[in-house]
Amino acid sequence: MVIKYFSWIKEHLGKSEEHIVLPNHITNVDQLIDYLNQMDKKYHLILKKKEIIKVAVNKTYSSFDANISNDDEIAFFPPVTGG
Amino acid sequence: MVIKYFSWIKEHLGKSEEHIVLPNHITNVDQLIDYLNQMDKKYHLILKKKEIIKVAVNKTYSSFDANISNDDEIAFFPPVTGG
Amino acid sequence: MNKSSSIIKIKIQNEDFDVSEEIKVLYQNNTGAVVNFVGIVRDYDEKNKQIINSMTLEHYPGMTETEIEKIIIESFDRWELTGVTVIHRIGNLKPFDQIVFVGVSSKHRQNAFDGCNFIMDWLKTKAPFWKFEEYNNQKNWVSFNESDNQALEKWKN
Amino acid sequence: MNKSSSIIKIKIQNEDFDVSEEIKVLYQNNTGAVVNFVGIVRDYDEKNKQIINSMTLEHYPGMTETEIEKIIIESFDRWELTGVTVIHRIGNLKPFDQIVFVGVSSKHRQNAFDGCNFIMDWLKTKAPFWKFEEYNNQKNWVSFNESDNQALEKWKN
Repeated sequence: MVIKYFSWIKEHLGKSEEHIVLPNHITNVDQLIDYLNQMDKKYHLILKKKEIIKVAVNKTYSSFDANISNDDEIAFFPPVTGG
Repeated sequence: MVIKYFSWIKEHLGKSEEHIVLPNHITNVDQLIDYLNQMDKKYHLILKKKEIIKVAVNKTYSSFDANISNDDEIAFFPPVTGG
Repeated sequence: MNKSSSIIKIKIQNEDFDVSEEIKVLYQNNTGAVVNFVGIVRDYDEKNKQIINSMTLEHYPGMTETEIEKIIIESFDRWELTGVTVIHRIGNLKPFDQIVFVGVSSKHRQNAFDGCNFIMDWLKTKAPFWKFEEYNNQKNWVSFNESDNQALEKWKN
Repeated sequence: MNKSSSIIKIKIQNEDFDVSEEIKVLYQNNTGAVVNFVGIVRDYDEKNKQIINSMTLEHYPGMTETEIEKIIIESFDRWELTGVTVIHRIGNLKPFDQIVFVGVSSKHRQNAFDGCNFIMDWLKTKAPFWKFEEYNNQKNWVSFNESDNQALEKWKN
């Protein structure tokens, strides 16, 4: 699985992208965040700012309870500020 | 007094502008139109199309009962179609 | 920051205009958004079902500029704008030629959208321009479109 | 008259764009009106009261184009449009640089105004771009503006 981070999430984590092998028991985005938090508390930022952080699954806006699999590309990013 | 005509009014009358000396008893636009009609029935067009024709006195939209004097510039024109 | 004064530019001309150049005039302090409208000569008259060869625009010199200025001043009263440019061509034009440019700049985009839309609606109903279209052997004065009067309704408050 | 097919153009690029060239792409059969929006880099951050030295935009390649395409398709569903072009720059920009171009053409001007306004409002809330401003020794990620969410209300029907 590819996970991408943008803007200040990327800067906080110190990486724009990582590749992980998704354990079988992780089936949605919320579980993925918990899993990441267990590895490194830097990911607490995503939980802490969950009210505003957006998630995309395969480049489409998704909810945090969306089902995911090891073939998916997940992205976490702040509200957009283009234009 | 200068009187200006635009668009199809100009074409119908065969002139874009004329200079007349306004008789003393003519004090508003309606009276001016009657006066012109007495001289030449070509001006009937202005009466006939009065519902849509616009009048300007000194380059400002005016009503047909607006007071006018010999120093004024009067214009008759159809609804505008620019832009 | 010194707040620069507002830009107002009105031109009635035979020549074409360059949109890139015109909008750059509007890039100044406190501006973040520029909205502009460009009207172009249609290639087909739907009402009369005719291919248009050319179009000719005449106007009332002096009154045109004054009426456009009134509309622009009204737009500055209604919205916080930083600049407005109106350029209207006259004379003979061909299909796809540019006829009119209305460019409006503002700090915030909705003001620029509304100001530009407002100016176009009023220009269509108040600025003394008249145009005729030329078909093969015909000349047809374009008639006023009642929908342009209806368009003004949205600015009544 | 053969009705030509609609133009849709989406570009994400570092380079500047030329508005005159871009709007000319939209001059085609059945078009009478082109409305376009240009966003430019501000020279002053009002919230933090800082003169802006530069601004940097990043985006999510692939998702950006898809989201913009969805917005454009929605605009064609809502209004009778003949063409839409969206160009958004990324990378480092200076005050008064052009950031974004949204050009919309239509037979009738109100459709072009509404289509352009709609696309900008949705782009502001959905297209995955993020920008930070640089002051003298600071870097500040611009935060989302709640008024951009409110702007969407006018498109609910």
